[in-house]
Amino acid sequence: MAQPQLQPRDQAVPLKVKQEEVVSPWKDAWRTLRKNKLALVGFGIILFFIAVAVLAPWIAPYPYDEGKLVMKNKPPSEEHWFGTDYNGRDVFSRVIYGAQISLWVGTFSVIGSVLAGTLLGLMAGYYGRWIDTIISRIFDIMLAFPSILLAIAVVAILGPSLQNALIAIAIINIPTFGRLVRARVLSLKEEEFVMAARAIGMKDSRIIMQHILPNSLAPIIVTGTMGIATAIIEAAALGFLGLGAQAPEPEWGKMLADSRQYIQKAPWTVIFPGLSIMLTVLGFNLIGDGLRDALDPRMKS
Amino acid sequence: MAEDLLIVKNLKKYYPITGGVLGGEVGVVKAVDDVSFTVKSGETLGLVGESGCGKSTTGRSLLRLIEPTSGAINFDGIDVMSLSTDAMRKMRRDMQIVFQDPFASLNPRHNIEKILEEPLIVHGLGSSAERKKRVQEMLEIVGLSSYHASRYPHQFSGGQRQRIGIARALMLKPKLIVADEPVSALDVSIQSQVLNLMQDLQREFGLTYLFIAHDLSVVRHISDRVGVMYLGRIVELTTSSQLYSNPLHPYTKALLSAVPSPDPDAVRERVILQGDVPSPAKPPSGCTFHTRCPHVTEECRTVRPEFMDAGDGHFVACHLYKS
Amino acid sequence: MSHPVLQIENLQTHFFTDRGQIPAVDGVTITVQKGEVVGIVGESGCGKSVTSLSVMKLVPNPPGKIVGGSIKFKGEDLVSVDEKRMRDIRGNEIAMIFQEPMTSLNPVFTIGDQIGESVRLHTKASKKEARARAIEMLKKVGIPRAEAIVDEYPHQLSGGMRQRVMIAMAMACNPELLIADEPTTALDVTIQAQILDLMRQLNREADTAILLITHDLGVVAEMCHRVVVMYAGNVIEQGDVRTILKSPKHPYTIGLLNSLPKLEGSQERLYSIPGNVPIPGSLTVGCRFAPRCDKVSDRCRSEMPELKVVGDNHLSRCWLTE
Amino acid sequence: ASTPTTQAPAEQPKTETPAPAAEPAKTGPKQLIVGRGADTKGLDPITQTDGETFKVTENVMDTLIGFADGSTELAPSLAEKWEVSPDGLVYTLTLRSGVKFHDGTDFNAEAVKYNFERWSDKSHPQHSPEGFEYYISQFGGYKGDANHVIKSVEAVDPTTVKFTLTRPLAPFLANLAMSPFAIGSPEALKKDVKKFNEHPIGTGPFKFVEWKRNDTITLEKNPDYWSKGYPKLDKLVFKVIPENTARLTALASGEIDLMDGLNTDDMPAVKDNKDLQLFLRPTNNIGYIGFNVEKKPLDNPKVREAIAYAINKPEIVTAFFDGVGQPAVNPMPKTMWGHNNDIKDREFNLDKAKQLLAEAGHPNGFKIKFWAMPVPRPYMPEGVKIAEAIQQDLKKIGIDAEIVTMEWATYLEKTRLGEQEMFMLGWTGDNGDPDNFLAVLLDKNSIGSNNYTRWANDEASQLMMKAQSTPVQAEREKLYKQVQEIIFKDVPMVPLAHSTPALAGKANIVDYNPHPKGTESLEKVDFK
Amino acid sequence: MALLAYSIRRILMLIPVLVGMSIIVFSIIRAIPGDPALTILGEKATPQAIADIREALGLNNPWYIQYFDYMKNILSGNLGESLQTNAPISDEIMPYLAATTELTIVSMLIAVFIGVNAGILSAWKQNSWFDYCAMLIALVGVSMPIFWLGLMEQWVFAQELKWLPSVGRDNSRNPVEAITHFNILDTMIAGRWDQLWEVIKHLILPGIALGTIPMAIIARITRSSMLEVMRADYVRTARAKGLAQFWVVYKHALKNAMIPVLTVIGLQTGLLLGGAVLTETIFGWPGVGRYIVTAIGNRDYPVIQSGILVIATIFVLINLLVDLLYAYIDPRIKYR
Ligand SMILES: Nc1ncnc2c1ncn2[C@@H]1O[C@H](COP(=O)(O)OP(=O)(O)OP(=O)(O)O)[C@@H](O)[C@H]1O
Ligand SMILES: Nc1ncnc2c1ncn2[C@@H]1O[C@H](COP(=O)(O)OP(=O)(O)OP(=O)(O)O)[C@@H](O)[C@H]1O
Ligand SMILES: [Mg+2]
Ligand SMILES: [Mg+2]
Repeated sequence: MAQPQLQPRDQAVPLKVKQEEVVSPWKDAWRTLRKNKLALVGFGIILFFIAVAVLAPWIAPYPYDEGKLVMKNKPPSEEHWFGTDYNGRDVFSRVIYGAQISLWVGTFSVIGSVLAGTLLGLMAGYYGRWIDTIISRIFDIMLAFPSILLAIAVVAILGPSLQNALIAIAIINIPTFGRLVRARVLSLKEEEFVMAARAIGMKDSRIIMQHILPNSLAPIIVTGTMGIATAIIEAAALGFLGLGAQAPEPEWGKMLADSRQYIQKAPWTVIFPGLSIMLTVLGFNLIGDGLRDALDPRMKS
Repeated sequence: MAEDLLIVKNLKKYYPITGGVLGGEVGVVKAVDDVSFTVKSGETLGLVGESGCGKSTTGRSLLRLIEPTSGAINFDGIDVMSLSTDAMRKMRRDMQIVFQDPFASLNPRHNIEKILEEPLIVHGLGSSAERKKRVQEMLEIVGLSSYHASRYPHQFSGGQRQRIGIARALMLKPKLIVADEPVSALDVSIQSQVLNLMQDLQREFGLTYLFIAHDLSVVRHISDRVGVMYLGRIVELTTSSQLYSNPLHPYTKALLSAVPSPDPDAVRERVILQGDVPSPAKPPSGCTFHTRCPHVTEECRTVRPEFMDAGDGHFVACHLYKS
Repeated sequence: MSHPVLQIENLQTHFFTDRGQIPAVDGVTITVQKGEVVGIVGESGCGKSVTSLSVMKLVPNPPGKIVGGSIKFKGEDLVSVDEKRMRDIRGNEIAMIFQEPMTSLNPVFTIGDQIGESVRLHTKASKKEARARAIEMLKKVGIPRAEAIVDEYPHQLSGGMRQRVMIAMAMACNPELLIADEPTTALDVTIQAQILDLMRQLNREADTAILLITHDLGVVAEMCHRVVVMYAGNVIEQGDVRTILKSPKHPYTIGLLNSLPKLEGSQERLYSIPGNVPIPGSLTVGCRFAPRCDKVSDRCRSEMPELKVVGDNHLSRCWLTE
Repeated sequence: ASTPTTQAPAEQPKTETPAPAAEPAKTGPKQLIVGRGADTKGLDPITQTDGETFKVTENVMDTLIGFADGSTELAPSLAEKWEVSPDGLVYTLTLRSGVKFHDGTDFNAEAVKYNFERWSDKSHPQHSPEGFEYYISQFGGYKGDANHVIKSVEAVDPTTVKFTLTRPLAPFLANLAMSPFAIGSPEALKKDVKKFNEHPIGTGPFKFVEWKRNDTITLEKNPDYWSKGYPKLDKLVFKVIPENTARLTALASGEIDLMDGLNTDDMPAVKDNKDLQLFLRPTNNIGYIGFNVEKKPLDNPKVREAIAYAINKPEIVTAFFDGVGQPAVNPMPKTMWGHNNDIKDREFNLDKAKQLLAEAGHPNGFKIKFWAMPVPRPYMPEGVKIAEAIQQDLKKIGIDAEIVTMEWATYLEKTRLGEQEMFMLGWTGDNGDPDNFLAVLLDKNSIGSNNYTRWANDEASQLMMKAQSTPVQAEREKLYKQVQEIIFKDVPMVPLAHSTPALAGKANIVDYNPHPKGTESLEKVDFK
Repeated sequence: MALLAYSIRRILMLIPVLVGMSIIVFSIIRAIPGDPALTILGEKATPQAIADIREALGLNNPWYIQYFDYMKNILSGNLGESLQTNAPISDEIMPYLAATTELTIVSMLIAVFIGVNAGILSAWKQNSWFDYCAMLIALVGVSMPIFWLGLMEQWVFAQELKWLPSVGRDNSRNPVEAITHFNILDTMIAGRWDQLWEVIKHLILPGIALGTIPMAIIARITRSSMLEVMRADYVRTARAKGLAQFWVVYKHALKNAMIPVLTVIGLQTGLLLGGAVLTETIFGWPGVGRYIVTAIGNRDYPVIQSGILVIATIFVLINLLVDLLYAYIDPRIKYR
């Protein structure tokens, strides 16, 4: 039913011949990210630690839980690059195995907080009213506690162990993500494309899945990355207080705590685990920074 | 083309203002305050007014994207206000909306194909292949190419995005399209492209438009009839030629005279209104325009003028034209 | 016509971004005489704002940089003066108002502070004198209750009022040149009429030259003595307002005028210029308008035309006008 | 008394001694500042069980019978001499005359009677609703309880008190010497028993002056003290500095004069510092690895013995007790009478351990939970680290020990309830009697209180019961040696070490004799 | 007045939060295994004694009865008594609170002063050498495990170099007479300048350890906030007036940029107040964080409850204060 008077429409076809390639927002972000040197350094650090964690059984020269008491607190040497600890164990090997623990706890606690936080945030933000009031109040209450105290309390209930530290960290970080998602949902709800989705008769559930969630993902990813960094520090802090990993697990924070009394006699037992924590956390923070710059809609023209 | 597709009666939308110690409701913003009009099948009804006068609120209330406070909306013989949420969703197949900001109204994370396909999926229309085909066709219809389908909104210019917005509205073959300032964000040369497209589509698909804009020349160009809004109310409603050649309401007159003309020879009487538009949270008593009206009388301050026919379907709400 | 306040000659302001060098302004020539109102029109992104910011030397640097041409203000080339001298000129001899009255005033300082700051900066006025001057200026731009408003914050005012404040601030030091970058675009028509009226009045009373940037040809017709039409970083046509609006020579100007829906016009189809507004820097050879021009020839695609005199006080950049 | 029962589950930063700061010139009154890890909880000693309390109260209040300096030999105190009837049921004490309480009232037999009535009679107006823990445990309960051992306390004349018991109780005199049974002023107690807990009044060498909670407790010289020439000091201050390292830093910089809780790692530094001197408290404790004999496979003595063979005592003691501890063989201090020196300890022998495991039916070992102490104690300074070291060796004989820790109170509660499998704990003696170790730790009647191994050996229990009611020490000694043999053979626990807690003080402190029971009065301490 | 109404409303809104918190604290600590009776009595407790003490402490009542009893006390201004020391918590907590507050304030002052200025300079000289260094340091700062930093500081400055004391608040040979429990104030009131110097020396290491993270965060926030503000139209307006860059930055931009910075400062101050547990542990600082953690170890229910409630109340009050401060800085704030 083409009609001749419709001809002017063709005018809109761009005259540019060179065909522009399809760039999805994610791809676009990835490109920006690749140009960010610091973020790449961050990726480098994290990939390094992941590799170390995965390859630990092959690269660690000694088992992490066996040492000779006679070899107690020996300084770095050819056999023991990072020296030995109070039980005569190889610090280097323990630091290597420690990477497994920190990455595991950091990642999975954040996944937990993100899942729970997103669900609660979505409910609060999208349905509003009393659901919002209840959820927001709970977040307020949780945030009014100093988070480390809350974590200590949770671990105290569950009993000190790595797994429980993970759960505690996941719990205390729920409000962070919940609030983020809620705020995001509230602003997205007012966006015209959500209005447009409603205008074509879309159901709430589909709007949430297709429009709200994908558009909340970027900040969640950024905060999540930074959250891993925080979670690693929190796990180390719990380990430091004796509430996280248990002996002989080579958790970095616990290694610090166990060796702190030897700091003058055997500083290597304190320096290396601490440096490892800092580097890993720095890595995630660098990536987080880079992601924020890459994903921040305000940066886009 | 005589039957009324849309009949709106006494539409009101009040937004609550909260505040005070307990955060309770301390007042209302009368965004739309008792608006009535009809849109005939196949025509374009224009709605003009300055920013904040309630144009968008009116448009969105019609689709119940905003839940109206009160009033009656009859669309194609159906009482829209009484529909359940679910029935309303289905109803929206027949009434669509095009937004002002072509970027904000497209999900930046979906590509064009997905955006255009979505209405069909939502209403369970066609198989996947059929839907893809429809998308291709629709892209051609609005003057884009099928190879655009896989691109994302940020890869388009403003005019192209608005074409996509229009295409999405057309996917369900609606009867009525509410166009909420579809060209305000566009450059002049692009604006004319979109206006032409909309006119072509109307002819092709027999569409009915409610065309919202603040640019009087645009409204004049595209509309059959025009309503002028001021502070939540329609103050004048008539055919576009009548409105421009013989405006009755003092506000319409001022508005028309304020539009700068690119013709250096045009000699027009200038009415420069004093002051600003009052806040819809505290609308003036009586005729809401009385604070700025050059012809204000005592009656204007106290009595709200009726919106009535001054002859020939030329409706006006002003005490000057009491029969 | 002997005292040009401002002479912009072949100005080139480029942005150096990671996507390459963007010639946002690429060969702009404009002259503003004393007391004259010159309009710059053009579609969004054509370089109007960058041109005006270049005059103020306020182009964000990095990434922006004036890479060529000269800007003579009363004979002094602003491109080469130092920052200190520029500070003396800004707000004092050349003042500027911006498009967004909503965001152009600092939300955390009172109106009086902000106007007074300008006064105190360029005169030796005391705080009290500055305040008095601020009130005086507010009254001049038609703000009621000036004595009270002076102590209020920007958010307490409406858009139109804020734009008046901006104008008051700009005029406080009696500048010789006022650059107004789309001063009414964000305002409603009835308010726009008020502001334009005010500006006309100021131009007449203070004999301040105005460089008025807009994309609305109607505003140009009502305000300006002369018009400069820009397209993609270039000036493509320039002349008296009557000449440009009544008998334009450049196909773009012609197209632009034709695509305007007329208030008193018919329901006829509008003319429309095909294609899109180009992204600056996307075309490097030939006439920038060539891809959208309906009178395009091969020459247009390969060679950039010069800005040539085509009539009395009328310049155009098109091969057709040869 | 023993170690403090609660202490922040604190980490203990340890450092070498920082350089000594210039010592403030000592002029005027002689003042001794004692740094310690935690504050006193209350100053009415009968209500308390914790060492931090007795550290202070022993200086303010005297007991009827005392201990000789630095040993658990009994010595006269408020009672100048005593007699026991041959059947061991009547004890007659002759009190010192002319002694006055700090409030000026007289100390006499009535005062003693009053104190015992207050302690033993639940209906006594000054009895505390929270109870007197030590009274119950040392004297078998309150008046009217089946096991209550004191039938009567009589004030025969002002300087004579007669105790009549329901049955012989061998450690009776040693019990009277325990710090909680210090005699307080009846007048002060009657006036305000609550206030007494804040402001104790006794007959001791120092008078109470001031208590700033969690900071300092100040005492001043009692010029009228019955022991002529004492105390030497004019002022005695107890100052709380929770961290061991911090305390040492404070000592080195001259902020305090004496401190307890010296980390073993810091000992060499103290020795090397000529401004400081090291004090070792005679050992009176045992740290042990226990087995919950009710849990499989620990119910099998062979398995327990196998583990005993797999614990490298000498190395652990060297590594963690660093010269201030000695490997333990029996669950009581070597220095105490009754210790069986004939028992030869098992040597560290993994092959033997493996063989025993195989005999017990576990040739490939097993998995087990090993509970490690979360807090440092004198008898177990680094619970978890020691556990880790043991774990390493157990792994070699196929036993996969998972180290479990929890917060201290929970640890105590759960081990008391018998939830543990293999665990570690210890004990510090309250008086100089073997009964206070063997019966407390391993008598079947102590299951549910301090017998955490839940080892119920009838033969051993009978022997202990007999020893408790035999007044003749030589006979008791024999019985206890027999008990130790049974224990050694059946291995309900592996005694790990006896430690000598280390203290540090300024070099010019003289006549300070740390007492094995953990606390002492400082009347004799002086500056050079 | 809108501000007053808003303040009152904010304070009223605190009530459900505080009640919610108290309920949570109450149920949490009772869910923690471990018996306060046992912690009081220790490893030598007899079952009889445990039962007696539980009865005396009212621990045999159901928790909600205990809760109501407790709340009744709180409402009559009584924070309860410590199970461990039997002393009134309201008296006992003051020195701890003062110690923590003093440390927090000092850390925060260091953090704000350095953080804000570094952030401003970084933004001003964006992409300069200074900017890169400052931001790298800040990034390392936020990545620093505070307990490790504290240990390292102690090792280097107290133990190896012996420049500064490693633990405590004052010199106990020369103790500060408590008046307000704020040592700096007390020494000044008493005119003991020698002691003041001691007190300051004791504050340096923990102050830096505690202040590092907020400093880094504040520097980063200030920088990004400044960058955003510097792009704002009104900054361009200010420059168009001929204002020198220094004044543009420190007058026009800073005041606007401070709004998000203020939020962070408030939030961090609150966090420091309660979260100083680690620093206090390392530096033997007799603060409220340690007080509460020790109480958790002792199952000293009243102390845990009241301690956390006090901290949380201060925390919310600080945030309220920050909100009210906005009004001072930003006249646009609508109190809704
Ligand atoms: N969600 C809301 N809550 C409160 N007030 C609102 C809300 N949405 C709109 N308003 C108010 O209702 C009035 C009408 O708004 P509306 O968006 O309909 O105006 P408009 O004519 O479309 O203006 P514009 O030309 O700016 O789009 C305005 O004064 C606005 O402030
Ligand atoms: N900071 C910048 N960085 C990079 N490119 C810039 C920057 N500012 C402006 N440009 C480029 O300069 C071109 C001209 O911009 P300018 O603001 O002068 O347009 P304009 O004519 O004022 O448009 P409008 O009508 O939208 O205000 C734009 O297309 C943009 O790409
Ligand atoms: Mg609108
Ligand atoms: Mg512009």
